[in-house]
Amino acid sequence: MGALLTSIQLLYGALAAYGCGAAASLLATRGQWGRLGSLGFPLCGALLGIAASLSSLLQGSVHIAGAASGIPLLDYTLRLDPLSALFCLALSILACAISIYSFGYMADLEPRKFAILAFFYNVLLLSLTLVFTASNVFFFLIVWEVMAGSAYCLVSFDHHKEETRQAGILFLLMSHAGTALLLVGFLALATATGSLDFAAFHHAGARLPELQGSALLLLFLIGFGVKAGIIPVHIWLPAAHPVAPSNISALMSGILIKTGIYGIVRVFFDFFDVVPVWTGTLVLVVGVTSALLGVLYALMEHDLKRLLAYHSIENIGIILIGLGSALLFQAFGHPNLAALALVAALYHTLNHALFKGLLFLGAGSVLHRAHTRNMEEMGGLIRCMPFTAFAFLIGAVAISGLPPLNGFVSEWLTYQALLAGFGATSSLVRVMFPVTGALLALTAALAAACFVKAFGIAFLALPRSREAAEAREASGSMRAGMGVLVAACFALGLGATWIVPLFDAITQQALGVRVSSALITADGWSLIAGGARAGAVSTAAMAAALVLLAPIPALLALGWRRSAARTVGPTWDCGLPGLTAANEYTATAFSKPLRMVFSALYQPRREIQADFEVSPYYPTAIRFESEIQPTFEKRFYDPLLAGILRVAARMRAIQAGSVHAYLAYIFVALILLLLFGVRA
Amino acid sequence: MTLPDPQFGEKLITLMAALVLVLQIAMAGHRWLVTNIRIFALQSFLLAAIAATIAWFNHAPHLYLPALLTLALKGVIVPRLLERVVERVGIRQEIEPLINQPLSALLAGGLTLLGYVVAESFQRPEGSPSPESLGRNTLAVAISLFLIGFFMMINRRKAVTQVLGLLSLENGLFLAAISLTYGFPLIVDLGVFFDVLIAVMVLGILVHRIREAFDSMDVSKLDRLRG
Amino acid sequence: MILLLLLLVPFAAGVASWFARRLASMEAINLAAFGLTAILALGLAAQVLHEGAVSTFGGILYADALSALVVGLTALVALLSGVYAVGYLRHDRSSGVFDDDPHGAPPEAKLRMYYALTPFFVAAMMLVALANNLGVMWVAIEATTLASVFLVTFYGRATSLEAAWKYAIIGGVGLSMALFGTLVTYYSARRLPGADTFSGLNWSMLAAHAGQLDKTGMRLAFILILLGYGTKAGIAPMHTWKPDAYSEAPVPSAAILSSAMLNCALYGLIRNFALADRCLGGGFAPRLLILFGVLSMGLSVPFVLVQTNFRRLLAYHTIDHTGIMVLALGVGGPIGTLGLMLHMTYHTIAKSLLFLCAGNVFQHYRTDVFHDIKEGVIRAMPLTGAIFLMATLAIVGMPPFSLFQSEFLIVNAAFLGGHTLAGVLFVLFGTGVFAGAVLHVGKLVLGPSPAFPAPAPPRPWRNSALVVLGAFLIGIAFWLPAPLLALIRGAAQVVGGQ
Amino acid sequence: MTAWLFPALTQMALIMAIAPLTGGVMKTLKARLQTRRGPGVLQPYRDLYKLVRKGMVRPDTASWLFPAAPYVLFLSALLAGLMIPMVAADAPLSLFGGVLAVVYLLGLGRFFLALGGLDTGSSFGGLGSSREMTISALAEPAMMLAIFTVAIGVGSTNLSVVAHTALGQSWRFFAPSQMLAFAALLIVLIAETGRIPVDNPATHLELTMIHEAMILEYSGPYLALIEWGAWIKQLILMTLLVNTFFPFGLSPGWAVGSGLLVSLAWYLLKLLLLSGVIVVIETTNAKMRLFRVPELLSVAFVLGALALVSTFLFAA
Repeated sequence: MGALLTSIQLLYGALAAYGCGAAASLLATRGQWGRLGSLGFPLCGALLGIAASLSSLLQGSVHIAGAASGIPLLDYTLRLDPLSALFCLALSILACAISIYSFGYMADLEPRKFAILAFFYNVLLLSLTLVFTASNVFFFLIVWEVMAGSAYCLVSFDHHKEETRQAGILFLLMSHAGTALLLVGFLALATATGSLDFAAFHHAGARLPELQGSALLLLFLIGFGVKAGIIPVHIWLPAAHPVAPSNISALMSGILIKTGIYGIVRVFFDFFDVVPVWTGTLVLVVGVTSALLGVLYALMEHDLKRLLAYHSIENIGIILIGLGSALLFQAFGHPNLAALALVAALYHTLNHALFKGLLFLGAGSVLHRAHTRNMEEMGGLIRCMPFTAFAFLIGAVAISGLPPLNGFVSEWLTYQALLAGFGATSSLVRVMFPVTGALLALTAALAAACFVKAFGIAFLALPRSREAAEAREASGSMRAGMGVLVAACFALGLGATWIVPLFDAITQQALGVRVSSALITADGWSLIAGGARAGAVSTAAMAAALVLLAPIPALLALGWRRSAARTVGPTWDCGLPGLTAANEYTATAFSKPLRMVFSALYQPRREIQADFEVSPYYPTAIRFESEIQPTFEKRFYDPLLAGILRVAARMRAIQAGSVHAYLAYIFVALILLLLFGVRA
Repeated sequence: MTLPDPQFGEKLITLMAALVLVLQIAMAGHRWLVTNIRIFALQSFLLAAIAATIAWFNHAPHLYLPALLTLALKGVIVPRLLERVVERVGIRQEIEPLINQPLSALLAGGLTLLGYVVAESFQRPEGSPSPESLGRNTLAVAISLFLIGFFMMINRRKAVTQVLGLLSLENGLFLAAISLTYGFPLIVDLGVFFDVLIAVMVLGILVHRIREAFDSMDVSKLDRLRG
Repeated sequence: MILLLLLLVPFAAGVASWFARRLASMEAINLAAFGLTAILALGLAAQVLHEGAVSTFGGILYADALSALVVGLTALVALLSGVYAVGYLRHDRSSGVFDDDPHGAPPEAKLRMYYALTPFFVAAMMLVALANNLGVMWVAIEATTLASVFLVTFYGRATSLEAAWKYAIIGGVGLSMALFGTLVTYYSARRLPGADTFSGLNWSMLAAHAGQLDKTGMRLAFILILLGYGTKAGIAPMHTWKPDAYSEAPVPSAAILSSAMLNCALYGLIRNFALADRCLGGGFAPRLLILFGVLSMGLSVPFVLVQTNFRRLLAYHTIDHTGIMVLALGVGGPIGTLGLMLHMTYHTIAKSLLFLCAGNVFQHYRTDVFHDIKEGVIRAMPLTGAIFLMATLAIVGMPPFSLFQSEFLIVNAAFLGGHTLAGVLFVLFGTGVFAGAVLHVGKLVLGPSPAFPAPAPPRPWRNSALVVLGAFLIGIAFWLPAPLLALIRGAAQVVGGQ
Repeated sequence: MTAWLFPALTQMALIMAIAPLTGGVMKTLKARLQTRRGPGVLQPYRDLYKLVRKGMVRPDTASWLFPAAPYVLFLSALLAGLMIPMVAADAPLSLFGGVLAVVYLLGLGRFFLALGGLDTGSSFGGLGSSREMTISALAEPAMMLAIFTVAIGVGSTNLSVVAHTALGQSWRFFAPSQMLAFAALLIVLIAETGRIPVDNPATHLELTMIHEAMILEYSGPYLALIEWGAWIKQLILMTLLVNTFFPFGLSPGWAVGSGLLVSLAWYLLKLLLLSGVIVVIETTNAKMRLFRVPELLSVAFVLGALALVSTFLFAA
């Protein structure tokens, strides 16, 4: 494919396809063809995007193209280099699956709403692709904001709900605040280099004075961190992702937050050569915090989509752990280790895009059929929606980092990087690596617990509501969409040794080293880290071994005596008549032990109210209420907002309506200027 | 006819300018509406006189027209209009200004000082009788007039007195115009006068309407539009 | 010749519709006049692009790229708000807004007042842009005030009287400062050849010999001009009349006030600044401008954040953007001035569009207070709602809309010019204004469907104006026509003096 | 091919054979310490035989996950067992994955078992799953710290490498870091294998069960698989402990001969000692309340952290 067309041409094709999709969706109100086009075009675009990014990654080539607006400084420059290509790849695979999924998901929308949704969906895809490929401050900021804007329109899609409107506004405001920081940072760089072109920024950070450089790094970290949803600037994420239509949530959680990661990588590894130690440390700390707090908050959720949203924060944290270590290795002069860490981070970026997309699509199917996001009203879905359940299970296994799926590979790489960190860095920093590793392990285990809860409560046992009982399996295209991602999860899990070489071009570009040869054993079956006597792992071999060993338990369980009676009986219900959904363990109950253990963080509030007739020991009805305190919102953001509004309200006294006062302002201004202006 | 002596003319003008300034301060201090209006009329007469003097002594015949216009407009017509409004309203005395007399007189003094400070910054002119020399002496007065008029507008509550302040402030402008540059090019002068006339009419109508709407002329009552 | 026609056509229209008998003929006269003006403006632009600056009557009227740009924008706004006004006032009349007039004046009288004053207003603005003589320019700007005072009092409410009074008094003081400034400019130009002739106050002449002007005089002059025309443009702290006037005037007039007349005031400021800067050099005038620009931006933030009334919200937006443009003028340099001109163009379109949208909302719900409107406007009025949201995002500098381009250029220029603090504050205040605007308008436009949906009456006149402006807004976001760009760059060069 | 096929098969056989035995031995030792006769060390085999031949009752609320869970548990445990050095320093499948793979494979089994517990719809299943996941999650960081300590000492997470290095420098156990790590891992072992004071494998008292509650609905062959899987897991963890910290007796390679038998003998001896230690702990402690368990695990975490710090504090 790359031979026939250059990757940039393919990229143009993809962009054009998205554009056509947007155009077509405006016609979607007029009958079926519009609908077909408005989702078919992005599908083609996604396929082209895959081709483009793959060819660029394999050739490790850099393509630059651009157009100039008539206005000086305002140019539209595109650059497809390996780093951009990787993110485009993630985007394109996801977009491919989501477009297929959307055929079924959006089928029963009324024409007008369909048109709006499809239009902004295409615009979002277009802007995302451009965000990853724009290579000029002006152009980048434009597509960056277009992305935010279209995402805002998509989040506010069901804007008759107050919750949705709030979430949309919150997202837009925080995102714009982040952009403001970016603007300042970029312009500072531009002033230093005298150009707005990213190409000119390459390693420009090194030439800045120490203090200014650090300030810029901080600006960029926060600015991009808002989009990535790092703690403590994450609060928009769990608000916005759940309320968006599920295919959009998948896109947002899968790839939109990755634009933040892209920005951080671009700035820290491309614009800045070697960053000071404190930066890497900060990134590492932020990563650990986000990972741990993210999963802890996820555990307390019983809104399925919010739970997934919090897991996005967790995974962003894991990615940042990789990036932080890479930065530290750079600072301590170990490019090879830095490459390892970078590969780990980027691999996890790719993985998270896939399995989080998968999970959101699964949640979407559930929401679509069972009409609820509240896990306490689901249950038993595995019977009526078997495929959705299977897909969700795969996603859950993958995101919990369990072998042999893709989540395990990237977490393993991250562990290897952290392990190497102890030896490679100096005094105090070195302790952070193992501790980070331990906390990462805790995070992973908690994630597993969380997804046992999510899958177990939502899909297993008895249905907890009528909708859940009557839910139907998702339509064919929705299943197909999920199927694509299931396949991708397997591919990236089992085919790890074929994926890792893809990152060579990136590490070459960012750090000047290629590590895949060092990471893959000669026979091409296992990944190894840290030379000959290193830890090795081979997901493919594991999978093979599991299959090979399968007959043993099978023989034990079934082969022994076929005649052994296998009956189906009621579950043990302590002798009470009949087991009902009311007997089941709820999501809240499931997470209770952890709520107790981490009560210092959650500060849970519970309220039990029992009404009884005879004696309190025989209650007729019990109302139990338990909620945890959203610490950041309560402790930081609410006071901040209140403060700003208070000040603003005070300042309105300026405009109190007295014409005398108004004249006095002018008078004072005049006198001051006369006194200081004329004599000056 | 004999050539008039510019030096004498300059002295004369400076004297009259000083008088104008005194009148302005008096107006700032005085509380009776009608008296204020009369003072304003007197001031305008003096300005017309100054204009005529300059025209005569400095061979600037095109200044006669502005002089006449001022005489007619600010000396006669406008005061008439205002007095009629005041009579219709039926209030003769300004209620307590925002800043009491002694203080406002003091401030007026201060503003005069500021006027001189500003005028000081202009370098000493070379060559005796010329717009420059005349300018240096009268510019200070003009600026002071301007500032004091401005101050009046802030200090007084009545709509009419605000108009009056605006007008006296424009008197300062006029003084500067005729003494600094012997006035604008003629058409501009005409335009300015035309505008002033319209402005006075517009403000007059507004005052009238306000009195009807709020049955008072106290502009400090106009504070419904906030924030 | 075009120059003269540009003045005469609207003026004549004003006179004609004053004496016109029937309402229909007034509307017709207005529309025809504004249409003709627009064509003339295009002609002027073409001429200026073709043969550079043109002037007539020995340089009384003079038009270079800057004038042509301002004239063009004024004509555009005049035409579209004129079209809008037809629908707007008819709706007012049919819904009996004029019936409860304190003086019992018949509706026709009011409408005649509108249709007569608006053309005069436009004519005055044309004169501002075309006058070469700074004194004449001042006269014209004063004339715009006088013509628009009674547009503010149009509805005759007590509040509109209050607004008009503040407008007139503050404007009067400001303009007398400007006149003083012009006077001192004239004084500082006394040594120039031909200073005592009529052309002694011609901008082109002064600009040519800016170096020989009296420095002290120009300094004093610029201070007075800045405060004077600044008052007219609504630079903080002289901005106080703006929200009142904008929220009381009938919406079409408010649209003109907030876009075209702002341009005229800035035009006056720009012309004088060019003189002062070329004469004084150094950082004196630019620093003042930057100071006031940042002050205006900062001052508008709290009022935008906690605003209850959407027409006042728009007014504070205008103050913010005035600040931006003044800052751009102060930052200067080829980039800064280019940004200024682009911003003036974009802002004119977006802001007038916003006012027209606000007008539709106001007439539909009969209130301009946010929390009185419980439902999502976009449900009741899809077109208006959508455009309102879009224009709001545009005005707060959200890409892809083109105000982002100009603001980007301006901030960039600020950074390049070493005014880093100003640039950072620009971004900070910009974010604040963004927050306020999006918060309020987002809540206004989006929301639940009306409780009992009433089919909104068709608004052919009003919506056509909306659609045209909206199309403009989207169009220029992606493609700025070459001639327009050339004109804008020409205007920027006029300021820069290349 | 045969190069790793023989070791793999041998080790697989050994694991499957020894795992129940360890369980039986511990039961017996415990009984003796409590001056009971106890069921005898071969009881687990009898149980397995009995269970496998029994029919099974499957709850009507359960889905396909319920039967799937035992397989996954057993398989993952078995595979993990092939990745650790047992009698020879070279683990048969050491290239398939190191200690991390082992930990995560056990995690995989736990994940599915917990789902199986939830699948029954009984509140016991949910209770068991919830507690199991909680405790294992809290045990994780301590385990990882201890592993890191070992791995840092060696510079690899590959267990064979670890074992070889350990063989090279015997008595390194007396390095404080190693002792602390050992202690931490011991606590983790107790928590992970659900023994007193964390959980009581013998109880069926509803409110105190953890592991048993989770598998309450399993019967017949499935129960057999689960029990066997659990024993294998226990064996794996114990083997990790003994072979990492007391490597003596490990034969370097799989050269067939008496060497292997000797090292097997060594291995069994070490296992016996370790089970003795565990049993002593079990009998001398009382089961603690669920919400006291985190404190115990935090102790383990602190131990792990100390171990880590001491690696470079006391590094020569």
